[in-house]
Formats: sequence, structure tokens, C-alpha cells
Amino acid sequence: MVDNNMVDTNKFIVSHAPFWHDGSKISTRNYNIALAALPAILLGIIFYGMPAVGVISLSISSAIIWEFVFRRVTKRSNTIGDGSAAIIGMLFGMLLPATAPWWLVILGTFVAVVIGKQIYGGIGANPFNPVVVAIAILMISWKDLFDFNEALMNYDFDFAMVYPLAALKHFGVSAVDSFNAGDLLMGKQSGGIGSTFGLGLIAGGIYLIIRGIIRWEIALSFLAGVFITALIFNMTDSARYAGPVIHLFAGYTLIGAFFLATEDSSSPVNFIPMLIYGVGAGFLTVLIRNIGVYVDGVIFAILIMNLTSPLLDKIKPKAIGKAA
Amino acid sequence: MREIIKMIVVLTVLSSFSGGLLAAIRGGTMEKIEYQQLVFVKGPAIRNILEGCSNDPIVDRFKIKDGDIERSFFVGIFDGKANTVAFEGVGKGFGGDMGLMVGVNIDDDKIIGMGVTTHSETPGIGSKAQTDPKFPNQFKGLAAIEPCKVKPDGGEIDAISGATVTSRGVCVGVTDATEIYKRLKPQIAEKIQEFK
Amino acid sequence: MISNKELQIAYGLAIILLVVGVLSYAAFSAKAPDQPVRLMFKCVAGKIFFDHKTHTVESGYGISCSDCHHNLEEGETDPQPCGECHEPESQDEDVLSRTDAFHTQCIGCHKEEAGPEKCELCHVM
Amino acid sequence: MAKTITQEFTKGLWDEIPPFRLVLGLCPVLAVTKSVENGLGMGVAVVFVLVCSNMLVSLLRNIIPSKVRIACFIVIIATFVIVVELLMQAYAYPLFLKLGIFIPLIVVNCVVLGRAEAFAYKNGPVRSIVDGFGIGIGFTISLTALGALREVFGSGTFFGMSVFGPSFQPFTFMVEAPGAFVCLGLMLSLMNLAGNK
Repeated sequence: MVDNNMVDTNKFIVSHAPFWHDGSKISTRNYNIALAALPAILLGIIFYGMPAVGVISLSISSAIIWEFVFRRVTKRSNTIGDGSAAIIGMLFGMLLPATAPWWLVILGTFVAVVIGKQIYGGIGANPFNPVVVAIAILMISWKDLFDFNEALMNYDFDFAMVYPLAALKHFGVSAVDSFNAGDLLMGKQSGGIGSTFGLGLIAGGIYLIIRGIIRWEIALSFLAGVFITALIFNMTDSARYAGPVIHLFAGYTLIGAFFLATEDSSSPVNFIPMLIYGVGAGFLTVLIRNIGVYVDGVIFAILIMNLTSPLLDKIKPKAIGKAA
Repeated sequence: MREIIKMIVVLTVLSSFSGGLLAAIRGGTMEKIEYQQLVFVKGPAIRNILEGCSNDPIVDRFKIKDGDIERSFFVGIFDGKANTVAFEGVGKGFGGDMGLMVGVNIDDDKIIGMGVTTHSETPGIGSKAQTDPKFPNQFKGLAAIEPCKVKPDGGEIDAISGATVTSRGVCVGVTDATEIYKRLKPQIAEKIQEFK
Repeated sequence: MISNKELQIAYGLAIILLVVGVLSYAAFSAKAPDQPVRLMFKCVAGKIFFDHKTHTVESGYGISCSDCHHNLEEGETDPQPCGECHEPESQDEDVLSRTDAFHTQCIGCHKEEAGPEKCELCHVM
Repeated sequence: MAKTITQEFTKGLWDEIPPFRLVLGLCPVLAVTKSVENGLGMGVAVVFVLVCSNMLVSLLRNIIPSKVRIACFIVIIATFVIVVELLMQAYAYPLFLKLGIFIPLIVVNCVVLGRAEAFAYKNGPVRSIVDGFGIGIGFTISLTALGALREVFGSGTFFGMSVFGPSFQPFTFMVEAPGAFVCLGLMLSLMNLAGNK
């Protein structure tokens, strides 16, 4: 006789059909991400004016058009309605300087949508974050256009229009003394259209975490990775390596933590892997910034961690009932 | 057993056939290859130095043994007279050794031109020694029996801006060439008679 | 499982934003201001990020135009950009090449006043 | 299902075009296609080696013992590769300087060894020559196309002549190593797209 009391039977009861879909769809998720990114974009537009509007809108529309064209040419179903192309375009535009020429935007969205996503089979099948792939490829090709100091040299504001990470790399820690956390969070630094307004990005990120669209594990562990690594570097030699504040609030760190590293199909799904993924990306970011040749390391750090994400997902709890 | 012998025989015959073919082709192309290497590696500098000569200096060349090494000399014929030779000296630049071709008129012992053949200097800075004609032109007309120096060292050569080490290296190379010239002048004068 | 409404939103978004994007690129092309704010000089040894405004305004170093733009001495009114005459590879014996012109101009002043003098403080990657 | 001589030739141009259909010999494909000229030069060198080695292997196919056939193929191929290298040095020195190490590496190019093993060892000399010629031309076409694509976008030139004028800012990613992989992948997928009607 089997002892039924050994198993808590209640846990395995599933109710009868019909089931009720709670209404969440891919498109809803994506439009929520767009909503979360809106404050950062708006501040970028206020700062940089119509050129920023041009970059963002051209980026979103060309991404949708590339996806439409590609699906047509390959005779597959039309997927532009799920909003994923629009999100790719939007995030790509947010990373660009406001003066990006039109051909750079259109080529970039082509790389992101076609090479970054559709070649692999479309939404959910891409091994890398499409936006990050596009930015990495373009950044290698046209360094000058991604040099924020050079790109934004005609903008005149009441704050120091210097790209903090470039100043840090070229002139050392003393050059970034004038940046304080408050100014950096309010977007008073030069950078991409949607990547400078730290407060807006954090607010958007928290909104997405509460709605359950991005995983807090990845975002927070990324920031923790950046913070801890920067702190260790800073403690070993504070004259050569800047403190964690500048690393957290300058460059692509915040947009990377909340919008890029958390992309669904290229990040791990289990708890421990997510933590390793986030901390690893943060660690590599600071490593590239402090030791590597590139000014900002977020892009390459996320790409590398994307690569490891299937491996990391092998770390998972044992299935119930299986022998060790 | 027969199989093994067959394998050995086939492979041996094939290899010796291939060796013979290669030896033949190598023998046939050796001269041509040497000529090509000279044309493309040293040719531009030689042609610059011996500008206006009526012969092909890469064809009209001779070799002189200088101690353990054999040096190539390229003859330039001007106005029907073979009185100019170009040859190579070595100087140490910023990125390693530089090969310098120096042309000397053996009648009056004057340098008629200088050119950089091989170098690994910084592109755009030290490499100007090869690309910017202003710098090598300064060597024209200098006496080929005296060492030459850049201005900061008490000489008369203007250094390339931002590339003092390279300029100094070029001067060392030219001085090296003048020493070779002093040492080998009798042989050069003797050999060059053949081209008149 | 893509509903018509979603598709319509996407088409609408694409078309509206395309029009907005093209218009803002066409109508609001970024014009360089009359007096440059910052300049980026490109050269082999590393680009130079030159803060023109800080050098000219009163609260900065307060250097007058004619101190550097020497064409003003010859009676002209508009300061010309340095690169206008000083070409990278100068053929004219009387005109300094761009490198030499900047080196004399900047280094001379930096030594007299209190500017940075080391190469890597101006030439950055 | 015997093929005609023409079919043996044309299969190398589309159905079995290396490196797109037979994904073979990728090392030179990725490494030397920075410009059209390099691609074409490499292609011509491979055509010569392929035709000669195919012919010789086919002629000797009844003599070569099957246990040491690979060794024999390599000896034959290596011989012709060195011949090409010497000839190139003697008559096309600038191209030799550009292609450099990749000429000797034709020895280990799978396309050449693959044709010797899969075709010339089993077929007569005429067919083998035609096959080598076809595959070689296909290889040349692929390399030239890839080289053209990468050179036009990556440095804005075609055979060294400027295409887009001086204001063009080259897409340097294309002439770098990862660009070669992306380009090859895109061309492969385009061919599959065109093939799957």
C-alpha cells in the first residue's frame, strides 16, 4: 500500500480547461519597454533638439522597414506587429550621438535587424543582442562618428560637454573630478541620445522590473559587478583608476544594465546563471575601460557574456527524483 | 610484401619526379625572381636616385665581396659615362633597421641622391623619410667621404619634425654607406669600367 | 498570432516616424555655429580636442581673435580657419605646413602661459 | 547517371560551387579576399593547381596504391603549388607579396585534395581536367565576388579604383576578419535563398 501522505497531493492539481490567457503578449512587453525608455529619450531630445528626433525616428522606422522587407524577401510571415523591430530601432537610436548621419542609422538598423536577429531565425532565436551587435560592428568601422567629443562638438551647454569616459581614459582621474553623481544622473554629460539621463533610465528599469518584463537579477548584478570591480581598481591605485560613481553613471552602463543586458533570448534564465552573467558583464566592462584600448566596454562586455549565456544555463537545479 | 614494395617504389618515383621538376623550374626562374625582388623592393629608390640615367640600373649591377658579405652595386650611366653607383647602407630607426640606398658619383665623390628602401617606422611620422621628398633631397651634393649628422648633433641635415630618431637613423645609415664607399672605392672604380 | 491592430500600429509607427525622421534630417541639418565651440584636429599622432570657446571667452583665457588668426592683421575682418592656408603637406615655401603652424602657435603660447606642454596632454587617441 | 562533359564543367559553377555549396577551402576564402585583385589572383593559382593535380592524379590512378594515395596526392599537389609560387614570384611579384603565406597553403586547401580524392582518383583524365577546371573557375568566381563585395564596401575601391568618391567613409569592418565571416555567411544564405525556389 502506498502511503499517500508522503506526497503533498495538492501541489500537483491542475484545474480544468478552459484556461484564461492573461492578455500579455510580446507586443505589450515591447511597448512597455518603449514606455520605460521614453523619459531618457525625451531628455535627449530636449538637450540635442531636432537632430535627436531625426535619429530616433529614422532608427525606429528603418528597423521596422528592414524587418518587413526581410520577411517579405524570404517569404516568411510578417512579424513587424510584435514590436520587436521597433524596440531594436529605438534602443539603437538611443545609443547613437545626436549627430549620427542618416546612412549610419539606416545601415545600423540593417545590421541589427537582419544580421543581428533575422538571420538566426527571428525573434527569440538570436544568440546576441541585435542592438549590441550593430553598435559593435559600426563602432569598429567608424570610430570617429562614435567619439562623442567629436560628434557633439558644436553643442554648447552650461555644463562641461566632455565625454567622461574619454576624458578618464586620456587624461586620467583628475580630469573627471568635476563630474558629480547628481549631474551625471541628470544627463549633464556628453553621450548617446538616450544613454545620458541616468535617473530616467533607472526609473524605466524599475518600472520594467516591477512589471516583470526584465529580470532584476541581471540588471542589479550587472551594476554590482561594475561597482565592485571599479571599487577594487580604485582601492588598489586611486590615482590611476576612477571610483565606482563615474563608472556607474557615465557611458552606456545604465542603459546596458536595464535595456541591453536583459534582452530575452541572449541572456540566461536561471537564478545563479543570471547572477554570474550580470556580474561577469559588469566586471568585463570595467576591465575594458580601465585596461583595454576602448573608451567604453559595455558593448563588448555584453557581447562576450551573450556568448557564454547558453553555457551558464547548464548550471541548473537537479530534476526532482533523479539520483545524484 | 609486394604491396609494400609497390608503395615504396611509387612514392619514391613520384617524389623524385617532383623534386626534379621543381629543381628545373627553380633554376629557370631564379634569375627572374632576383630581378623582380630588386625591382619591387629596391627599384623605386634606385630609380629615384639615378633619375635621368640612360640604362636600367637593376640590370647593370655588380657584386663586390666586403669581408664576409657580398654587396650589390647598381650602375647609372649618365651622358654615356658610367660614373655613378647606388648601394645600400643600414641605419637604426625608431622601429628597427632601415635600408638606405645611396647614390654616389665616383668622379667627385659626391652623394647624388638617397632613398629609403625598407623601414618599419611610424606611419605618417617617421615614414616621411621615405615618402616626403624634401628630407632625402637634403643629402644631394654632400661629400660621400664624410660622416653626416642632423642639425641638433652639429650636422647640416634638418630633422623631420616629430621624428628625430628616424632622421638620426637615416644619417647613421648614410654614414655607414660612405664608409663602405671609402673602403671599396678601388674595387668599384675597377668594376665600373666594364659598363663603359 | 499577430492581430491586425498590432500590424496597423507597426505600419503607422513606421510611416509616421519615417516622415518625421526624413523631415528633421532635411530641415534641421546641424549647422556649425559662426564661432566654433570646440574643434577636433585630426592627425597621425592622435586627435586633438581643442576647446575654442574656453580659449576665447572672457571667463576663460580671453584671447582675442587676432592673437591667433593672423590674417586679421592684413586688414581682413573674418577670421579664417587655420587649415584654409596651412595645408597638411605645404607646397609653398613661405606657408608653414599645418603641423608646424599648430605646433608653433599652440606650444609657444602654452609655454609662455600655463598650458599643458606634454605631447599626450593634447594628442589623444 | 553519367554526366556529359559540359555538365561536369557547369556543376562547378553553381551546383557544387566551392566554397558556397561545398563549404570547403575556407582558409584562403576568408583570409585573402580583402580585395578583388587578391581574390582573382588566388583563384587563378587554385585553377592551375587543380587542373594539373587532377590530371596527374587521374593519369596515375591505376598505379597509386590506395593505402598511400593521400600521401601521393599531397606530393603531387605540393609540387604544383611550388611551381605556382615560383612562377608568381617571377612574373607577378606584387601579387605574390600580397598573397604571401596563402600560396603555399593551397597545399592543404580541401578543395584541391577533395577533388583529387573524390573525383580524379575515380575518373579518366579528360573528365578530371574538365572537373578541375570547372571547380577552379567556380572557386575563382566566389573569391572574386567576395573580394569585390568586401573591397567595394570596406575600402570604397574596385581593383584599386575609387568607386564612391572621396567623401565615402569606408565600412572598415568588412575588410577585417569578422567581416569576412559575416560576408561569407550572407552570400551563402543569399545563394540558399535563390536556390530554394
